[in-house]
Order: sequence, then structure tokens, then C-alpha cells
Amino acid sequence: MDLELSESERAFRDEVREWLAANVPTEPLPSMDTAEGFAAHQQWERRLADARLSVVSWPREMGGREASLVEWVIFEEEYYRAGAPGRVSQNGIFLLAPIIFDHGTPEQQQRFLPTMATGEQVWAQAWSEPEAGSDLASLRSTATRDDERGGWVLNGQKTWSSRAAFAHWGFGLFRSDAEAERHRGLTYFLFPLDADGITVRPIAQLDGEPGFAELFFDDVFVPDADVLGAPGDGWRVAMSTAGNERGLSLRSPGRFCATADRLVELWREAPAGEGTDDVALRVVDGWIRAQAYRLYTWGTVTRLVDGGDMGAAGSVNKVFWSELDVALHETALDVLGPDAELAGTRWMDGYLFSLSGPIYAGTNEIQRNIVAERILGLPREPKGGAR
Amino acid sequence: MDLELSESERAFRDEVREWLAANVPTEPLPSMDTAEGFAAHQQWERRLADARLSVVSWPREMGGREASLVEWVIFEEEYYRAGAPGRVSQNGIFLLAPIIFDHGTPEQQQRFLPTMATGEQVWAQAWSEPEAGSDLASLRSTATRDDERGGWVLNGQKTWSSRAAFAHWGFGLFRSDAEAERHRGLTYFLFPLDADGITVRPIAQLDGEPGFAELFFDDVFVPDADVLGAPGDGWRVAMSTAGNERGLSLRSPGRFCATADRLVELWREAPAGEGTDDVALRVVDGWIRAQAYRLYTWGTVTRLVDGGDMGAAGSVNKVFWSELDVALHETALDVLGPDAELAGTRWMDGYLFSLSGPIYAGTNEIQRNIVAERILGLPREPKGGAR
Amino acid sequence: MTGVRSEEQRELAATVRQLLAKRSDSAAVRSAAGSAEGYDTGLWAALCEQIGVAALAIPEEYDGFGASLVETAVVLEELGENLAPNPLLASTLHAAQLLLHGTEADRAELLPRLAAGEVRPFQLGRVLLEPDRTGDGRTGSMDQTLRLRVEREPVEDPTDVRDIATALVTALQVGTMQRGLAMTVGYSKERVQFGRPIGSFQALKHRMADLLVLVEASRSASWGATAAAAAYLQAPTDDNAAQLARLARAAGSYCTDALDTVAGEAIQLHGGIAITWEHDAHLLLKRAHALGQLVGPAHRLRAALAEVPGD
Amino acid sequence: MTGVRSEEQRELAATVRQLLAKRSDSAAVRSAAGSAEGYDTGLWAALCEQIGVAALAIPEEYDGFGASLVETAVVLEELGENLAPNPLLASTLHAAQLLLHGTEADRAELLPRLAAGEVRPFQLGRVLLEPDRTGDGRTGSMDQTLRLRVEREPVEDPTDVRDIATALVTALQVGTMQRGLAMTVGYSKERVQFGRPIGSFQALKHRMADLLVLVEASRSASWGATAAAAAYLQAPTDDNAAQLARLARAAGSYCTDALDTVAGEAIQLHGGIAITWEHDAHLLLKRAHALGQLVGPAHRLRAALAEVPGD
Repeated sequence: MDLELSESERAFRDEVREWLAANVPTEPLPSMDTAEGFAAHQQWERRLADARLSVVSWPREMGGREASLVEWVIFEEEYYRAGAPGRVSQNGIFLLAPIIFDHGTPEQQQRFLPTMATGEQVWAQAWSEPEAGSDLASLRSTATRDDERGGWVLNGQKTWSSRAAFAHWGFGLFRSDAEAERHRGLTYFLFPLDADGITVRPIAQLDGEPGFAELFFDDVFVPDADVLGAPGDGWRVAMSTAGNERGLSLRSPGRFCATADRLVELWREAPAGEGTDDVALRVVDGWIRAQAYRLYTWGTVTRLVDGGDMGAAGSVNKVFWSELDVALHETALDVLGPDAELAGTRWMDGYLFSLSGPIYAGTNEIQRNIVAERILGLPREPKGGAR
Repeated sequence: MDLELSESERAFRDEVREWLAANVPTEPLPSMDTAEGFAAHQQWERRLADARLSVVSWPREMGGREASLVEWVIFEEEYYRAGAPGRVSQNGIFLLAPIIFDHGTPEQQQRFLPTMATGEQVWAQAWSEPEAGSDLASLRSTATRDDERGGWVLNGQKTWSSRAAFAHWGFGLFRSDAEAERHRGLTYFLFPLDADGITVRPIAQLDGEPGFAELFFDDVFVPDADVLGAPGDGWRVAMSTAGNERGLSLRSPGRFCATADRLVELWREAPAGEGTDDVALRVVDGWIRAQAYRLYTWGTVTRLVDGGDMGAAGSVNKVFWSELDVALHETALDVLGPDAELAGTRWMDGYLFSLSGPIYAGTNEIQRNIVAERILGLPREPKGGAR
Repeated sequence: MTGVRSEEQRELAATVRQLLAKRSDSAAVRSAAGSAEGYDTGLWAALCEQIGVAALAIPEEYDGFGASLVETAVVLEELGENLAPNPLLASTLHAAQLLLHGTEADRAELLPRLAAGEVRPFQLGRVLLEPDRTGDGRTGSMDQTLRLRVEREPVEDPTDVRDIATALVTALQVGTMQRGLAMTVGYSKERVQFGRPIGSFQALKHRMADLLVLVEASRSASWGATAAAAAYLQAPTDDNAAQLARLARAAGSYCTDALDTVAGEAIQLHGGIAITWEHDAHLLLKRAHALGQLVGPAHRLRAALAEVPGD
Repeated sequence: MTGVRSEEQRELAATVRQLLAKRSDSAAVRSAAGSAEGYDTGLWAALCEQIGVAALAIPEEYDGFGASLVETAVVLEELGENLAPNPLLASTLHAAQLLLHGTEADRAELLPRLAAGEVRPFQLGRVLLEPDRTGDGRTGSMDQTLRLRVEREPVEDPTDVRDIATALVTALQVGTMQRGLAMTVGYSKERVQFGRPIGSFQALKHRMADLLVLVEASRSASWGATAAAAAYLQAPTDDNAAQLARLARAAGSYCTDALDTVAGEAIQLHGGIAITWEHDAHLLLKRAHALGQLVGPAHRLRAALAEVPGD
């Protein structure tokens, strides 16, 4: 299925498609949650960057090519269709970079963005805390002012820090004003993970590999130059791009269409008897939902191009893609039958990963509250608020 | 499938089965929501009563035969399996009679129960009010004391009163003490529907027939003899049998097993192409769920026979049977294909009726709150409470 | 790009919507469904004369507007939301059938009459749309807003016409589900239980949020399908046929399931009031069921989708 | 009556539960799964010697207890709740196979050894239970608590043995889902977000209430199935075979779907913590999947159910 593209958009698509065909490794890279795989994924980022394909929508001087939003979606579709490696830099590119563009100083932009684009520096996010989870406003890790050294001293603990086992820098919110109310008094910090006082403890995931880590902060000094936005303004800074269209909320449909296509292929190749009846219909249903998601995303992109605003539509996307991803993988496991139980298969790994989709980046329960209140205009709960 | 029955239970089953085989009308009776059908259903109640089968578990002097709980379930299974007519007396028998047995005076028991058993007097329930719905504690219809005449004067409006279009008597709660808090100050009244001041306005249902009515009370006098339980104690009286095992909460599984069996038959007879693939699996799934419900109910019955207590298990039943009933009928419509759209088919009528299952007798949302709080021990909402 | 409607299409939708708001409220819908013709002939005349809805997808050489099926779908979505019985679906399918499989003589004779608003029956599988019933006043169908009759024997529809029908039905379905969601959200904001609007209870909020997700995805799927139908009618190539088959069957399957869910939830979330003849929720429910029958159940569409070559 | 457990059966369950509480906590389960044998040999010895779990369904003439498969199912339910790897399923299926299809010589030789706790592999379809792996320490399976290996070629199971296996697997499934629900409810009472326990949020409460309904219905279906399995093993008549086929396939289909739902919801309701190796939620998830593979996916069981004669 082809949407109507302009001349230049078609040219862009062809370039990307050809480059990927020539460069995507034929064998999957080792898991990026191993030391070896992390290095291999970093090298892959370097190759993308050399072709100016690592951050297509960024300004040229930061390593991009100023691609339009439509081109960005095209890139994402082609990327997943080609079965190219996962992006080890995605926390930085999708979550942090939009904030640095909006709130960072020119010096910070120069210092952090080009090395992010090349994969030289990989960023880990440090949002959650053991007692906070989805509720960022209840963060407890602290930042204490140190006027003498001109900066802040961090203490506390972060968890579910993805990529942190091998990444170079981290970003997160700390409570810099203990007196302020929940949402206020938070400051947004950037810090090298090898700073004095930081301990990284990997957490083994369902698939047995340390995709996440816990971070312990013990009197970690961060200079003022590494504060993003104004002190005490961290919540607003972090939320300003929470619905960012190039981030997680507008999750590129290419990925799910590619998964759906692979599922159809798996089912076609399944021995007779495995891929029949009920499962066949679920395979088709997965494909249908992936297409619906693709069309919906294109609609959103077109609205944005026309000057519209993302609004709460990101929450609709999030609920849709995360549940679709789980369904696609579950169906694949059913097509595979007992073979799915073999450890280390791609579909089983993908399934375990997909389960975190409805949980991270704002649980789907939070997204449903947002949809209900901001789009449908339903009343808030009488007390407490949302989960 | 036969559960292990005792000698006398088997004898009872055989008697019921034979009587029904000989007596159930071969053609369905006209709808009980028409004048003609109402009369026909009343006659059927009379025949059941003559065979002492209308209220098998009641005492002999009231028209029953003191059947055990197990025998009652057997009766219900046989009744539905035989495809016997719907019970026009069910509001009285299932909802009101348990309360009269527990809270009625001997005079009230003598006056109301035998005529209920024979179908001579059919009862309508008058629970809901336009502004109250599921929330009985917010009822607004009033009862004002009239010491001179020795009774009460009712005013207000009730809605969703099933069978009221043709029934003889009604029962419901009225606010007899305006000062008391929500749950308090309600009194349980019985009243003839042809009393001065009562207006009955039928409400056409989805299927176009007046199964429900609105009742308007305009200075309706009710003597003290027709108050059930103590004045002001109506809420407790009504709730005392809300989880009554022979009422709606332990909905007889026979009904759903019979529906599931009819569904299997429908599917077997469907022209090739209609009843295949996905639908076949759903037919089987419906049958499976009906069996699971049957086994669950038998488990509950056995616990009750052993002296256990119904507790919140009635809420589990309610959620299960009401959703099962909708699913069975939806599946049947899919087997029927376009033919289901023909007006007046049994399955379409049953479907429309099934939709009210999750709504009436405490919406399933209320039941889920009860299950969550009373069985799982989850905390109450911080404010307001349950819906 | 199929993701959005053009300025003109948005204007067309607004015009139809205004006309319907003026002439076709709930009482008018009921009275039309119960009338001898089974639809509001005055409304249909206005739609044809003022807006030309029956002429949109008919080429100018046959006195049509020479727009496309996308414009027809824009109108169908509005009609779906309004719930009014309306002959536009049958009329459009008739035109498509003539354009794709008719003789030139038939086209020259019938297309101008269809463009002008003539109503003719059209059979799809076992379902006969717009059966002649003047004077009878009833069809056999429970749903009185679609005007259909179930025939004993099916006709063999050409595959392309059936796929076009599937695509157009999704437009009606999307409109109907928008109505269902709006009705439910509106009710839940007003209805107070246990001292607060029921729309503030989290469990219900989440259910309505899920409905919105369904409606949004359905609309996207439907717009893709109707764009493919328009492209095929303008250039009936093999590629366009395959594209139409894929998108129409995908959208049909998705929208049928979604509308069933929306209609069922609308009934449940309205509570007792939904079960009454006076309330529009039951019109929604019956229409949802009837629409699902026009082009076959969702699982059959999924099976048919698996047969599209080259995918 | 199959609806309840007898006094003796409840005592049996309590005894097993106490033993497991003492000897098989979460750490012990993990260490057993990672051990060379793949299960806790000491625990198995205690279960066999103190309670005689492997002898329950074996007739007294072969040194068994002469109880029934219902008693075995009582134990399996407890083992399912505990998540510990345990050879009882394979051992019982072996005994059933010998009783139904073995030669007298085989029975006389093997049943007493099984009753005493000897562990032997047993293949069901393509899944080999309790494969010999001493010294290897790994099977190919992701789930480390069931000890299975997926073979390239399936064996042709006799229908009755397969139905018995399906019935017994539901006992493990019911136990596992009870664990999942308890784990989730417990967590949601303790976990505070936005200033209150997450278990007080209505949307989550309703989801857990729905899980309870699933667990209750599953248990009822499972008890019916294991009672039918016991009846058939004691008197393998055609009627009992048909009854076993009906109830086992129905329960297998229902419990497989239900456990998938419970395990998936357990992960979602636990949030981030469930995705860690340290938390038992993932053991539950993997076991749910593996159990579903033992007797085939739910939809295959439904299809097989439709083939039972006379129903």
C-alpha cells in the first residue's frame, strides 16, 4: 500500500530504502543488553550517522538533514521494514533531545547533540524511583544546592533505567526544593554515569538480560552547566515535550507493520495444522490492526504538518500500539506452538519485551485517564487524581 | 452429564422430567408482555401449581413441596431443558417471597404466598426511580404517616417496573423519614396496582413490547397491614435477602445450559458456510462457559447445603451468567447471519432481553465492586463509594 | 494522502450535517422509519437537490458531479451519525455496478436518473437494500432505519462491487459509532449516581477511553478503504483492485467488530434507560447489527482478506 | 457431587500446602529449577514418603493407595500454586497409561516403582516431560519450572490418556492462576501511587474482580474434569470416555485462556517490577505459556470438543 507522496518524498524514500538494503547486517546483532552487543549497536549508529540517517529530522549542524515530519515517518517505516537493528540511542534521541532543543542552552546543544547523533555517547533515562513508579510527582531523590562549587549534590535512587548498564550519560528529575509541593521543586539534571558517587546495578529482565539498571546516587556533584532548564522548573521542562510527536507517543507505525508482515510470513510457512483456523483469523486481525494504526498515524502526521497540534492524541496512539504489539507477539507464539517455548527465539523475546509496552512511558491506565478527561471531557475523579 | 444424585433426588428429577414432557406446550406461548400472553402465562402457572411444581421449595401449606436446595436446582435444570414457558410470577417468587418468609407476619404470609404460588396474583417490582437507578439509597418517592387511617400515603414515581403493565400487586421502597440519612428512613411497602392514585404507564422496550412500566403515585393510601418489616427498616429488609440463594444471584444454570444446547443445535443445522470456522469455536466456547457456570453453581449449592453461606459469591454468579447470556445470544445471531435481522425471531428477542442482564438487579459494575471489596479485600474508593 | 479530509470535503460534511440537524432529529428519524416509504422523501430530495449527494461519484458525462466515492463516503459518515434511513448507499452501489459492469446503453439510461435521486433496490448477497415497499410499510427487518429485506437466495456479487460496498458500509459504521460514543459520553456526564456524575467513575472512564481508541482507528481504516474504492472506480486496474480488496476487507472487519463493541457498551453504560423504545441507543444497536450483515460477518471478511493475492 | 472437596481432600490439600510452605519458598523454587536435576529431589522424596503423592491414583494391588485421580488433582493444584518444578504430572500420566494400555507384566513391574516415587520421562504430543537431564542442567525450554523438552516428532497419544492429561493440567493451571491473583491483589494493596494504594482505583479493582470470576469458573470446570478423569480410570466405559472428553476439553480450553489472562494481567497490574527476574510474576507468565503447550492451544481443544460423539 502506498500513500501519495510528493516527488521529493519519494526520492528520500528511495535513498533510504537503497541504503538500508545495502547496509543492514544480514545477521541480527547480538543483544544490546550485553557488552558485545552494545558495542555493535554503537557501531551501527556510527554508520547511520555517516549516511546522515541517524537523526534525519535534526538540523544539519547537529548531524541531521532537516527532514520533514512526513519524511521522518517514511524513514521509520523503511527502517523497520528493512529489519534494521534496534536503536541503542533511542532514549537520547526520542526522550532527551527534544528537551535539549527546546530548553537547552546553545552550549548544551553543541556539547550533547552531535555526540548523541553519532552514537558516541549513549544516554540512559532515570525517571522512576522504587516508591514512585508512574507517579513522577512523588519523586524523593534529592538535589542539594552547593554554592561553593557552583552546582548541586544528588542523592537517592532511580530504577528501571533502561540502557544504563552500558550507557555513558543519564538524565532525570531530582527534588531540589523539599518544601515545594509535589509537582514543584523538581530540577532536570544531566550527569555522566561514571561520576563519583554513582553506582549502577543491572536488573535482570524477564528475558534474563540486564536491559534496565538501578542507579544509586551518593553525594554526586553536578555543575550548573549540566542543569537543563531553570532549577525548580524540571517538571514543566520534562512535560513540555511529553506529547512530542517524534517521541514515544507517535510511535512509528513501520515497526508494527513490519512485525505484522513477519507474522503473516510465519503463519504462511507454518506446518499444516499449526497455522489454521482460529489462529489464522488472529493473524489477519493483527495485520488489520497494524494497518489501522498506520493510517491513523499518517492522519495525525498530516494534521501536524497542517499546523495542528498533537494534543492528547498521543495517548490514543500509546494505548493502541502497545496493545497491538502484545497481540501480534501472542499470536506469533500461538502459530509457533510448542516451539515458542524454546528459549531465545526472536518471537518469545519480542513478546516479553512487548509486555512492558503498556507499562512504560506512562502506563496505559494513565493514558486512558488522559483520553477520558482531555479528549472526551469526562470529569476528573473527585479526589486524588489519575493512575 | 450427570452429577451424582441420591435415590430420592433422582426420583424427583424423573417426576419433573415426565410431567414437563407431558405438559409443556408444543407451541411457545404469546409474549407475556401482551394481554393475551399474560393470561396464557397465568394459566400455565396454575397448571404448574396443580402439580405442586410452581414453588417446589416452599412449605406444603403455601403450595410447595419442601424440596431441598439440590432438588430446586434440579427442577430449574429440567424446566429450562424442557423449554418450558417463562415464569410470569418470577418477580414475586424470586424477589419478594424470600422477604415475606423472613420478615412478613403470619397474616401476610397467608394472604400473599398461596395466591402467588398459583399465579392468581402476579407481582411487579418497583425498585428504580428516574433519578436513582442503581443507587437505591437515593430514592426520593415518599411515604407520609397517616395516623388517622392507620397507614401511609405514597407519592412519587417508580420506573423499570417489570411486568407492571398487567400485574396485580407491586412492592418497593419509599422514603418514610425525610430527615434520616440515605440508607435509613426507607420503608418496604406492598400495594395493589389498581389502588386509587396509582397510574401505570407502560414503557416500550427494545423489542417493542411493554415489559416495563412507570408507576406514578399520587396520594396512594397503604394500610399498616401492607408494610413489610418495621417502618424505617426497609433498606435492611430488602438487603437481607439480596444475596438470597434462590433468587437472582444464584441464577439457575439450567437456563444457560439449555440455551447453550439450543445454540449447538442451531449451529449443527446451519447451512454449510454459515456455521463454520470462527463461529464454530465461539459456539463451543459458549457451551463450555455454560458448563463451567453449572459446575460453579453446583459447588455453591453444595457449600450451602453443608451450612455455608452465600456471601459475595452471588456477585460472582451475577457477572458470570449475565455476560454468558449475552455471549450465547450474540453467537446465535452470528450463526443465523442475515436471518437474525428478521423481526421477532426467538434469538433476536432473547438477545435484546439478555442485554438487560448486566444492568438490572445491581449492575455488573456494582457487582465488581462487591467482588473486589468483599472477596478480594481491596480498599474502598477514598470517597463516594461504589457504582 | 488518505490521512485527512480536504477543505472541500470538510465543507461538504458540514453542509450535510447542518441539513440533517435541521431536518432530521430523533423524532424525524422515527417518523421516517415508520412511514410508508420507509425514509424521509423530503430530506432525500433536499440532499439530492441542494447538495447533489446521489451525483457525487457519477461522472459528468452522465449528469453527475464527477467527484469521487470519497465524497460519497463523507456524506455516508454523516448519515451514519444521524441514524436516518437513507437510500444513498443503494444508489451509489447501483452506480458503481453500472460503471464497472453495465453496458453503455444501461449507463446512459440509468446513471442520469440515479444522479437525480431516483431510488432503486439493490441486492448484496442475501440482503436487498431499498426494497419496493410503498403501500406495505414494513420490511421483515428488525432494524427499521436501513430498509433492507433478507432474501432466501443470495446473488453472486462481482468481487469489486462487494469490496466497494464493504468500504462504503464502513463509512456508515464509523458515523454510527461516533454517534454511539457521543451519546454515551454525554449521558455519563449528566447522569448522577452515588452523588457524582457516572462519567467520573474511573472504571467507566477507561471503558469510554477504549471506545474512543476504537473509533479513531476505525475512522482511519475506513478513510483508507474509501480512498482505495475511489481510486479503483476511477481506474479499475488489478493493482487498484488488490489494494481495494485489502483495505476494504480490513476496514470492514475492523469496523464491524468496533461498532458491535461501541453499541454494546452504549447500552451497558446507559443502564436501564437504553432498553427503552424512546431512547436512541436501541436504534444504534439494531443498526449496528444490520450493518454487520450487509457485507458479511467480520470473521468472513478476515478470511476473505487472507485470500487477496500478493499479500 | 463434584462441586466440592471432601473433608479428606481438604486435609490432603492442607498437608501438601504446609509442606510446600516450609520447604519450597520462592528462593527454593528458583534454586530447584536451576539445579542439575531440575527439581527439588528432597521435596519430592518428602511428598512421596510423607504423603504418598505418587501412589494416590495407583491401585493397592500395585502398592498404591487406591485413592483416585481427584486426590492427585488436589495435590497438583497445590503444586501449581507453589510454582515448584515437580515430577507428579509425568508420574501420574505414566501410571494412567499403564493402567489403561499396559500389559500386566509392565504394570506389575513399573507401577510399584512409580508409586514409590521413581521419576520417568513421559511424552505428550511433541512435549517430553521430565526429560533425562542429570548432568546437563538445561532443557531447551524457557520455562524452567515444568521441565519439558520440545521434540521434533510428536507421539500419537491414546485419546483417553490425552484427555486425562488435559484434565490434570487444568489442576496445575488453576493453582497457578490462584497464585497469580493472590500475588496481584497483595501487591495492589501495598503499592501506593498518587497517594493511595493502587488497589483502591476502581478501574483496577474491576479488572481484578473479573480475574476472580475467571478463577472461580476455572476451578469449577477443572474439578468437573478431574472427577470425570477419576471415574474413567476406575471404569473405562464408552460413556465415561465421552464424559471425560467433554469435560476435560472444555476445562482445558477454558483454563488455558483464563490462565493466559490472569498471567498477562498480573504482569500489567504489577507494572515495572513484574518485568524483573527477581519477581515471581515472570515465573507465572512463563509457566502459563508452557502449560498451554502441554495439551495444545485452547482453540484446538474447542475444535476437539466439537467432535465428541453424542453431544
